Amino acid sequence: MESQSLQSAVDPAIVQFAPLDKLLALGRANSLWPMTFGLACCAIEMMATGASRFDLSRFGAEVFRPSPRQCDVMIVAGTINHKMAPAVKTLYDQMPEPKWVIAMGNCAISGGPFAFKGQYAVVEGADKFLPVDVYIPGCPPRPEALIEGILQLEEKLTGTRRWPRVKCESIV
Amino acid sequence: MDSEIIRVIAFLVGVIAFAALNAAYLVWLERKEAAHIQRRIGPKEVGPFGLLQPMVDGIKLMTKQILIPDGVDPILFRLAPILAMIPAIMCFVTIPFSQELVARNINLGLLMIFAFASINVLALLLGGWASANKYAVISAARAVAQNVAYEIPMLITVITMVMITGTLNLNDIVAQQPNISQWYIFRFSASPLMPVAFLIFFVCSLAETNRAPFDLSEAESELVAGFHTEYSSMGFGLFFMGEYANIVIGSSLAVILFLGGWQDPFGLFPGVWWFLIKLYCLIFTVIWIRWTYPRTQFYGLLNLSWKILIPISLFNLLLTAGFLKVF
Amino acid sequence: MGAYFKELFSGTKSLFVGLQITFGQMLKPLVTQQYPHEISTMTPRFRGHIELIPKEDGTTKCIVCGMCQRSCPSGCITVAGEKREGVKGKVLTKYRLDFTKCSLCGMCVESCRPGAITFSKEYNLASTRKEDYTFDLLKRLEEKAK
Amino acid sequence: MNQLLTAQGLGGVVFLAVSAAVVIGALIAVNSKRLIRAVTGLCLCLIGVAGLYYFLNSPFLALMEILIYVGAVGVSIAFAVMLAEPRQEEKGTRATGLGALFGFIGGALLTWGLIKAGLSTHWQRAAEKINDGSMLQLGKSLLTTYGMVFELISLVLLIAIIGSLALGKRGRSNGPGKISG
Amino acid sequence: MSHPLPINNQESFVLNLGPQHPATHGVLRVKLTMDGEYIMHAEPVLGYIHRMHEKMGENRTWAQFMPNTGRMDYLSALSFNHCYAALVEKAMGIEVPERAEYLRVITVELNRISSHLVWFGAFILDLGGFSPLLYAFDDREHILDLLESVTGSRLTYCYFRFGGLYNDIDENFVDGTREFIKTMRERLPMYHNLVTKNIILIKRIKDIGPISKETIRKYGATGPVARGSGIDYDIRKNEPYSIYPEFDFDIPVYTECDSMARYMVRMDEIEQSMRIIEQALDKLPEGPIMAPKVPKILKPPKGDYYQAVESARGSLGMRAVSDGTNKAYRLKVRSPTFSNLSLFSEVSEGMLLPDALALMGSLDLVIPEIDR
Amino acid sequence: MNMVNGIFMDFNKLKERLTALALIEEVPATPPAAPAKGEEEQPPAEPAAPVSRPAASETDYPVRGFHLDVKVAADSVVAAATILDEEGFFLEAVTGVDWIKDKELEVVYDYTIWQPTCRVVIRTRLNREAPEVPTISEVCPGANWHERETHDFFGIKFSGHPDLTPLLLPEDADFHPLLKDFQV
Repeated sequence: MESQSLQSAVDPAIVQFAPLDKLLALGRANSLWPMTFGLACCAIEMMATGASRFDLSRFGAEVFRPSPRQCDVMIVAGTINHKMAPAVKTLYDQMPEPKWVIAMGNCAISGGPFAFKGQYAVVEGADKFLPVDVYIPGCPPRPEALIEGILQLEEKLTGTRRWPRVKCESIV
Repeated sequence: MDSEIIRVIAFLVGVIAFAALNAAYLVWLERKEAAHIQRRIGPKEVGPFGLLQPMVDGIKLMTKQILIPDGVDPILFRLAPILAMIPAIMCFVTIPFSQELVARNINLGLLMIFAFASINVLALLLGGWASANKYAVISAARAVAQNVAYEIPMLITVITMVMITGTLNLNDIVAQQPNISQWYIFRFSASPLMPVAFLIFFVCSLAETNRAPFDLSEAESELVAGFHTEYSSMGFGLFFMGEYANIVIGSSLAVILFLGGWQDPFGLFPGVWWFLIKLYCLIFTVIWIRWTYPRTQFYGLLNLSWKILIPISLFNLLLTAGFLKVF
Repeated sequence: MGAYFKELFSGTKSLFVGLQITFGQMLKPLVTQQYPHEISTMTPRFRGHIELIPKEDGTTKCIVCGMCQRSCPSGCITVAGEKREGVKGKVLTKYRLDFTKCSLCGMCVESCRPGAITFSKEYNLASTRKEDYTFDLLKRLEEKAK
Repeated sequence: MNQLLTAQGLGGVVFLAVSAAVVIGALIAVNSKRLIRAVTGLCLCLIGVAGLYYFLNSPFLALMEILIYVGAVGVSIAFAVMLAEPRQEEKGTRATGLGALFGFIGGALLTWGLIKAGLSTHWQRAAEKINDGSMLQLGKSLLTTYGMVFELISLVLLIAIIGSLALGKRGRSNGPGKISG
Repeated sequence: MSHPLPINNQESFVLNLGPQHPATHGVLRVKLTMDGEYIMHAEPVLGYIHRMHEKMGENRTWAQFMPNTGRMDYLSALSFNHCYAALVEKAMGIEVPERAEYLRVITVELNRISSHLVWFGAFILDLGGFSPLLYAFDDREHILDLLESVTGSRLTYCYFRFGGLYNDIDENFVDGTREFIKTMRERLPMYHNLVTKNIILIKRIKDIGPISKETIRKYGATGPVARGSGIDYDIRKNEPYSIYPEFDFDIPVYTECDSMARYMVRMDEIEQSMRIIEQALDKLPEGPIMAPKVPKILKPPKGDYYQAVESARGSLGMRAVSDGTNKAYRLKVRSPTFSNLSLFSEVSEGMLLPDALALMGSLDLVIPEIDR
Repeated sequence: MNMVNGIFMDFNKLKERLTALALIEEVPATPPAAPAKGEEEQPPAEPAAPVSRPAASETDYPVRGFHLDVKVAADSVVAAATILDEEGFFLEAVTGVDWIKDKELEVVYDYTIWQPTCRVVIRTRLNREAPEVPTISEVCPGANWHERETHDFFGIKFSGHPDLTPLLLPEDADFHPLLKDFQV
């Protein structure tokens, strides 16, 4: 589902230049402009990630564009309900290729605590109607996790990880 | 081949390259400066000090899909970004970076800049209109009203300056201010209100270039992204480059008219670096202002123009005329 | 007329004060914590996903009472155990946590009488696969013991 | 080839381009179905005219043409059209019958007159330099020799302003929108 | 090609603000009927983040609903925690130990400050200023650090329990809070110099969006919105709960009714909250943080219960109908912003778009709390 | 008088006025809503309920959280709202409760006032099959949204309401999720 969406709208070049492709991937990976698009609680953490303490801009990803036409990555930060889902889908469709989706927080991954049997309002996960590239669990995830998600996306694009991996301290 | 043609072509290439690179690195400067004002680091991971960030952004923007949404006017939609860029480049032609470093030193330089700068608003207008997007249309309407309102005090101030300098040739104007005491901003013998005139000119150039706090046409919280809401990829990129080029032109004019252009403040080593230093100091201020103030309200903006800037600049004009006659 | 000039003056002054403040902020030290390079330690109370606490020998304290499963508002915990010969009580065979439904409320940790579970300090989870967040805590525990 | 690469040769190419801009712009302005495109065509035409002035060694006039006609008149017309755009479908239908006849005759007469005038004029090189761009000269000639022209330009501007006001007013006075701001 | 602008015979056009729009602080949609930039009619459309909290209140046990309360108003989650805990305690007749009450007040007031800081930043962002947002977030990070060290979460707290608290504070909390108050007191004048006294801001919000006392009452608006219109109404004083009567603090009231007044009320409330916290820290008693005997399975006696608290946005009420089982029969949340926003339609009529957005910003919207 | 310690002078007056409203409903013989709504056939089934609880009762504020609990007939809610509005009260919330066992829906109006602490609850019960109650949004415009929300959740029809389209649910929603027999 993911790879298909990635390839769908941008035709592969007739002649492929590996170094050029690499440069291109590097360019895209380091210039992920997210959409100013917050749904619920996680949006506040998304703002906090952009704020001074965590500073998403170090990775060139702080350019929150309000118009979907100028965005590269959609950070679905919060619960999507049935009323909102068509709007989210429209926003996604309005983004130009290549585009990526990050599902931030448990609600965007699976409906989170709101996904119970017999519920009537919540879409159980953004991947029900969007091709999600990176999942960031948490309720809400810490800003570090969002940064980690962006780095994961960059890793996915370039195939290599330029930054050290952070190991969490063990509880034992 | 004619050496004149080589010169013109060289300058054309040079000017375009300067405009593009300049826009790219002004974005970098803007992001870095904003970050430091907000006590962040800003772009850092891509290249040393994030210096490759604009390149990377450029690569990305150029390879993004160009979306022409349904319902837009396809011709005007494509035309507008180009129209935003060309006049800006034309304006560069006559700006004297130093005594020699000027593509064409024409006698009507000042007039030429204003003539081409006035086309710029047409680009916003057409872009906004062609987008078939309500936000874009409102934004375009705002941009025009704002431009018209601020053209007046700006031109009055410029007329005052022309009265004092007696020429429209930018290089001549610079030549008249060889050291700091003769910079027009401090030329109190011409009019005691010269610093105020500079301030008016600066404020107007902010408004003309739609910069904060007058960025009503790009008011993010009201109009999403303003007239370029529907533009993706390089369409958006060109608008952006045009905007930054306009900032450079506005600031250059301020430097040339008031701050002695490429002249050394001490009258010793005139040269292009002085021009650039002064220019980037002004641009730094422009960015600094953007990250300090909230946006003005529309009628606040018009009030500022009609109630404050125009009366004062008119007064200054009369005062200058009087001074010229008396002394 | 006096008010006009007064406002003009005070307004201009306020603008310059604003510039002065932002410039002052620019000179102050940065507050950014550069995440992948600098790591902050989580507070002891930090709530990551839950984790089984090992005893000294690396086995779990869980007695398979199922209290955590019952108290969980979102039903993200599945516990299974079996009777084994020679062991008192039940033995944990499966402790499945569907972290994507968790709201980190702490009801499970609170209700666990033997104190077998606690919050982990994993604060930076991110993956390209959703399945990564359905943890088998027992397996994790065993892997850690190795 | 080499001919083209001299200043003269390049100038010729630019001249052709400018003339083409005038003609194409005019055609767009007349024939476009959408008003806003017509305005764009008009602006293109005016820029071309400015270019022609430049070739006639009148840079001042050329720049003034751009500043006033494109920058001010063009923008205000475009603005007015935007504010109160009659839909493009509403563009007047083609004139028929008597109107078409008169139009045709008028057009033919005009063309004939222009050709005639062009053929009978004794063309000479444009003056090398009317003034050197100094403000003193300019001011003097504007207020003496060209005083009338100067006033006429302001009249054009006035008409443009009134026109946009009229367009804008008509667009807004029909409906109920009575809101005091 | 359908063009958005009106044609001759049709004056107004409809502008859809949202559901994704930078100014709506989330997923509110406002259908604006506009004449040029004047708003003829504004109709907020809600429900884009409706998350069935009231339904979940009915099919979860009393205790299991607690995490939901932290997610309705994610900016002042502890107020919701407090309201719900107090409601069930009232129904069950549980006495909360004094230390727990003090800690509740301290954490709630810290949360109120952080909420106001986010509002402050977001409001200035609405008005086009960006840096104050980040300064506010900077200060807020300190609060979040403090609260995280106590509650374990940064945003959606689930800290209060029926009869007390999840856990006690750690040793650094008291000093850290005092330290924070000290720095915050130094920062506030900076905010005022940078923002409040700024002529552009004054021009933007002074006399903008006046809400009369009568409108406030007719629409049931509360909180800083009401207090900006000269109404001295604060649940903490008017209907004291918890241990608020023991503290000496003022309710800031401004009578100008405009956006500036609402702005000033919130800015002053930051100071008042700090006063409360200081007093509470001084008086903080030792003792248990949980009531001694709280039944494992809660079954409040049959009947209706109502509890109101003052959240950062106004009077927050919860009404529980118990049928004597371990689940609520009906749980109604009266969220303050719901009422506060309902007056937007009336007040915004005839305003310019940017002014209406300034008004909307001054109402301090948190959309999940409206939609629940 | 454990709850209103002498601050609110008009409390008794208010109680009287509201009781006057409530009493009408307590008389079982009076068909309350008959003239206005033709299809409301519940008066014969009604008499059993009101006897058991007093119509306007003072409640124990520290336990319940409100002072006055008034039960009125469906068509008296506007009158009650008018009285409370005159006294300076404002509407806090409107909500419903589904008493599925009694085959009734209850609408609850919460009122409170700024200055003296006093919370008044007005409640009315409706037939579950055809729940209809007059709107009070004329008296308190703030009730508009509250009533729309209650309509969303319970399907209670507020007659005279200007716009009962779903507020919190999707625009085309035709279900009422807070009814006890609601199923997806």
